Amino acid sequence: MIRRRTLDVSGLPDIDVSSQEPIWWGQICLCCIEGAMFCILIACYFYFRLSLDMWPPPGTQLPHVAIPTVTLILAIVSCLGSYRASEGAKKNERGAMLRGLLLNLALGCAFLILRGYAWYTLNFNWASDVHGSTVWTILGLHTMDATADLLFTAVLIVALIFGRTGRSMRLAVHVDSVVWYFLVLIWIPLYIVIYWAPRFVGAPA
Amino acid sequence: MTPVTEPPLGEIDDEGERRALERSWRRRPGIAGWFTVTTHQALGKRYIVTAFVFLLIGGVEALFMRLQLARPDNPLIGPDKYNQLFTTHGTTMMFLFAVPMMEGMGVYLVPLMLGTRNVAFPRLNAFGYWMFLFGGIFLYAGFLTNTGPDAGWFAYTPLSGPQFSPGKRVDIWAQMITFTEISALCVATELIATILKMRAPGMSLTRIPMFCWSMLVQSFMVVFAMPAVMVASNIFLLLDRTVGTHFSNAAEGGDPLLYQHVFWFFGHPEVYIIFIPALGMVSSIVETHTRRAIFGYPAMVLSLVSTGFIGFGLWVHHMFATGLPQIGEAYFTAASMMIAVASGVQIFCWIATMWSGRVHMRTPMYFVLGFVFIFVLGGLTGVMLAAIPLDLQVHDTFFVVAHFHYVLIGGALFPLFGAFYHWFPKFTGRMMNDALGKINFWILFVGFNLTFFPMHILGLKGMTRRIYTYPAEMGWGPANALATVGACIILIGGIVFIANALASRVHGEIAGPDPWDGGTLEWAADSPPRNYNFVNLPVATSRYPMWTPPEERVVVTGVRHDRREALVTTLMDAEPPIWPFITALLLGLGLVGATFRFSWYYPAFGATGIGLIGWFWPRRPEGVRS
Amino acid sequence: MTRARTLFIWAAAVALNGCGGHQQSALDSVGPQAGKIESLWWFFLWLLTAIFLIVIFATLWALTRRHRGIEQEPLERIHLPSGETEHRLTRVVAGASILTVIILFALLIASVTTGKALSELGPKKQGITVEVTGNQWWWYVRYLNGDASRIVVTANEMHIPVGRPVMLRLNSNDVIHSFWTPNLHGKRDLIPGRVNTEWIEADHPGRWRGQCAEFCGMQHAHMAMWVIAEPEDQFERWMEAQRAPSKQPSSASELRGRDVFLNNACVFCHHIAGTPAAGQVAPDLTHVGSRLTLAAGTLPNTKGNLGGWIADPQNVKPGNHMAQIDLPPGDLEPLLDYLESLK
Amino acid sequence: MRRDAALWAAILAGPLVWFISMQANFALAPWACALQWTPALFGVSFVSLAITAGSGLLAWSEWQKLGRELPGESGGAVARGRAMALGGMILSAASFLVILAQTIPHVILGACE
Repeated sequence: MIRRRTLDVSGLPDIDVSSQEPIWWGQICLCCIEGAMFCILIACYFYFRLSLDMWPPPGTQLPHVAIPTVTLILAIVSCLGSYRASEGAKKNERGAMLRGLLLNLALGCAFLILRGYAWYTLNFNWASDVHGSTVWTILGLHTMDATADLLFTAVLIVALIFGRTGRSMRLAVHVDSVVWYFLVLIWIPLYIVIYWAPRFVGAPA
Repeated sequence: MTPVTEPPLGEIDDEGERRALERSWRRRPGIAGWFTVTTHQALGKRYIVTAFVFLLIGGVEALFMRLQLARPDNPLIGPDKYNQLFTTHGTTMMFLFAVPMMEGMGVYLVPLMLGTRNVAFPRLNAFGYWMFLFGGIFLYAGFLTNTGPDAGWFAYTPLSGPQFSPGKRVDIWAQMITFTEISALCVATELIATILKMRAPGMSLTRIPMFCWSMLVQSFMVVFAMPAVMVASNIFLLLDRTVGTHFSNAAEGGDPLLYQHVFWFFGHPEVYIIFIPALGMVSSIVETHTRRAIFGYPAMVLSLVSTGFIGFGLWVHHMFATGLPQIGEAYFTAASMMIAVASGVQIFCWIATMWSGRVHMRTPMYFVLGFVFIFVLGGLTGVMLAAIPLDLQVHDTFFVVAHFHYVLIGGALFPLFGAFYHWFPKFTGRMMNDALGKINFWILFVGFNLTFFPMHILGLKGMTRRIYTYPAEMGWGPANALATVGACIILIGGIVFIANALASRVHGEIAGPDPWDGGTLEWAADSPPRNYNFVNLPVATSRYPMWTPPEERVVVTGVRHDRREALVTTLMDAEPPIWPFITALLLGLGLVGATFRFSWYYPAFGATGIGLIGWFWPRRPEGVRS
Repeated sequence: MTRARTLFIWAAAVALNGCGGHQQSALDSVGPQAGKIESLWWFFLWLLTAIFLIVIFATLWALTRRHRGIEQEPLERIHLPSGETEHRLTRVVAGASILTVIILFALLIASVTTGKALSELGPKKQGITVEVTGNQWWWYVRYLNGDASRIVVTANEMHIPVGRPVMLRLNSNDVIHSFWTPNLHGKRDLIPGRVNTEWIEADHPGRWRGQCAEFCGMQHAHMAMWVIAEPEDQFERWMEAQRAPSKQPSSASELRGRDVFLNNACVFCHHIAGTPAAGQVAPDLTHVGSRLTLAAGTLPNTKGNLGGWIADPQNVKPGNHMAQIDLPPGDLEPLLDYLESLK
Repeated sequence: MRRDAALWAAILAGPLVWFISMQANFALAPWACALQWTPALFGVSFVSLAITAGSGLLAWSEWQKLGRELPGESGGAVARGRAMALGGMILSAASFLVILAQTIPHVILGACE
């Protein structure tokens, strides 16, 4: 036994489902990393565009706007699911978490399927020219991220169904929603770059 | 976390808590223990030792290059091997030595300095280490099978493109970058979360040690700089090479210059990523060995932060000869000169600290003084390089080789050696031999200047970089011979260091927790620290908790001992997990495969997903719906 | 300390004296461009050396125990000197920082002003335009002219008239190279898909060596070029000589050498004006005998070296793209005679 | 809350404005040459100088309100505010200096040199 001046912290909660958690900060860092990558790709898109006279290069159809716009709306609506899930996680309501995640997953999958269709109808590919390379890379990278996050959402749903509702589980649901907001948010400028930029800054100089 | 004004006196069952902590923080026995370690001291040490091995390998490569250049028309090493040597040397030193070494020091020291038990994400930490190790092995597997990269450590397109570098050499380089980037990003993420969220109670950001500030700034730089090299090496270069995109193909609208922009948007901050932690180490050494609080703490922090920002606005000074508009280039001259102010402020503050302190001239201080000498010289040649007209002459010559070795060896390696001598007692529990340390310093200092100072003049006299030989009539022979002699002296210095470290590890004087009477919290832990660092987490009552009188120090109670727990977060691993290793292995295999065939990315990501599910799957039902 | 310093000074002295000739040196400028850069260099060097010495002196001074006032003052509770000392140091550090800013602004202005002066040097006077194209690992040189028949093509060697600005149009056929003749000017990259320009000018006659400065692959080390500055009339004579088609063989051996050349793979890559050889991927050999060096500055242009180069190019310059041709024993000698005759 | 927002703005404005102005000028340089119109470059610089000066003043006024004292090393809201205000002032000043240095090329060089 030794006597020291002490600060007793046993009254603090184990886990706080909020932005106080390190894992939340970790996810923010992850979003910064991905965001920096997309920003660089956007900068590269315009760098290429400004160094060429024709954009998109001859023979390339402008990408259609209709379906991508629908997918964008779907993505934004799917954030509602994420939001309900994370609110449910904060309040520790299993049903709200499950319903929110399912909504997120369903709309997210619809988003990916429609995107896949729009992607399929492009008349250029990554090896056509530098416009194709850039657009396919942006699409590919974002799709990869979105797929990964939806897979994670699916795993969370399975875990919830199996009755895992501990505090770290709730934290995972909360953090999952943060990543999904980011992916939807970053998709807005990417959508504008891919589908609208060639219309506004794409006319032959 | 509000500061504690009058904490009550409490009874602490020291022995009981120690036993409980030993039990919950023990490592798994045997081989499994080796693959499942997630404590930051063990991983930090692994980073440091592995990076040191790569330093030795890179150094031997440098020695071979020096031997080849020792005399004109030397037939020792042909151009093919020489090109592989300098590319691998640069790549090793930047990606496999300097960055991982700094991160290893951060992983080891930051939780100790902050007064916590581990980093925020212990498994991510383990995963990062394995990725780094696999990346290094991958590069050297290539090098030893004569598939070492040979397009320079920055692999400019189109030389590194599919047309002019057929074969797998450049692919290995590009994918090796992916490994080390992932590793660096893992460490940066966990250090940011650790520093922002896991400080000891009472430790406001205005109280964290300078080294933690430097790691925080460095980590943010990693987060924003490393994605650029991912774009450059993994997207531009590797996709151009493997699936035929056209990012660098001028014929299809691509542009080889964009690769340079993106690469240097990473590449210049990279220099600061290496250099900023070294500044933190210098501050730690100076304040401890001058016996006074560092002078100008706010000024030093703000100059670190400024350096972190301005570091992103310098990249074009690597491209002054590419023919960009002069006015555009001049902005980068201006920024490159202004960043010198930030470094200047730090140097002035250290000198002021020494001036008003009680300097104890032990080995770490020798290395700090060597750092000041070499780094100031390198910084001033950096100012010369920032001037476009001067850069046009000396760019891509041995002048630049001299400059960046002065900056990187002077600015990072000397502080690092100082840091080894300073924290060796913490790492091992024993002191390093001080007399031998001073001899070690003088050998390295003389050898270094003998090697690199003549290169300034060689560059001005026309010797370009990356040439494997030169004709006798150029008259560069004597200075090159001198540089080679210097390189051999550096080798002797390295041997002295290793001998000192190995001997001191076994026979060195027992250090005790606080051999230097340091002020920061790492000296409160045992030497070497236990897996849980502190029996009772400390409370920071000032910037130098260890310099406050013992009766005023405060400790935390009420943290659970029966599982791995730290303040602010529950560390999630009940049992040390194997998943980080498995995930790294699967992802690593996938990435290696993807250098041969793009489709390997699909199973790579699939397997990684499975690994991550295993990693994050909640262990047991921790509670039911309320 | 003293021993180390003696060693250091000795090393610096050896380095200064033993660091090479003046035919490829940024510190022996022979043109206005390099001259301006050199002046800027000395300005930077002296100023920054002074700063370096002051910093080192201040550091060593801090270590000596001469400043007793501070030394005897006790360190307070958390190891801080008295407020007065801190105050004094703050003033010194702030002053030094402000001085640093001022010096750096001065250096910035000096640097940008020199840059402006450099860009104004070329265009004022009547100049000539030379196109330099980088190849792995040799230089293609073409003197542009409005009259296509008066264009001159050569390789790895450039003649320029003294006192007249020369505009270089720099381009590359494969990877990025960089053109650097330090006595005349700083370097400029040759980038595929773009044209960079640079003005050079020589003040007096002489020969200066230049070298590729951007790593360009296996034989980056052997990609040199000579710039030969001549008085105007001599330069014009050289141009006229270069415009002429190749010299006709004047002996039996040279005649046979020409046949050897034309009947072997040489013609796929090399061009000799006045013969059917019209290859475009390797140096033009119309006047190869008049050049100083072979294989882009690798060897002096002697008959022996030429023989060695043709017989086994991979030995002289490993990795280069010149095809090895196995000539019957009797063929090499006439071929060398012929090529050496192409003055 | 309002003070926090002001202090964060003061800290981040300088570096961000500097970075944006630098990229904008760098991207504008070829256009300024093609159109022979350098005022665009000056315009970007002056606006960014004004913003950084403003953020510096904002930090200074917050610092005034917090009692014009240097932040010590103690914790607490006031000390934190002082530290942030000091950071805002210094970072704004540093950004101002860098932007000022980057304006020098506009003065000396034409857009096409």
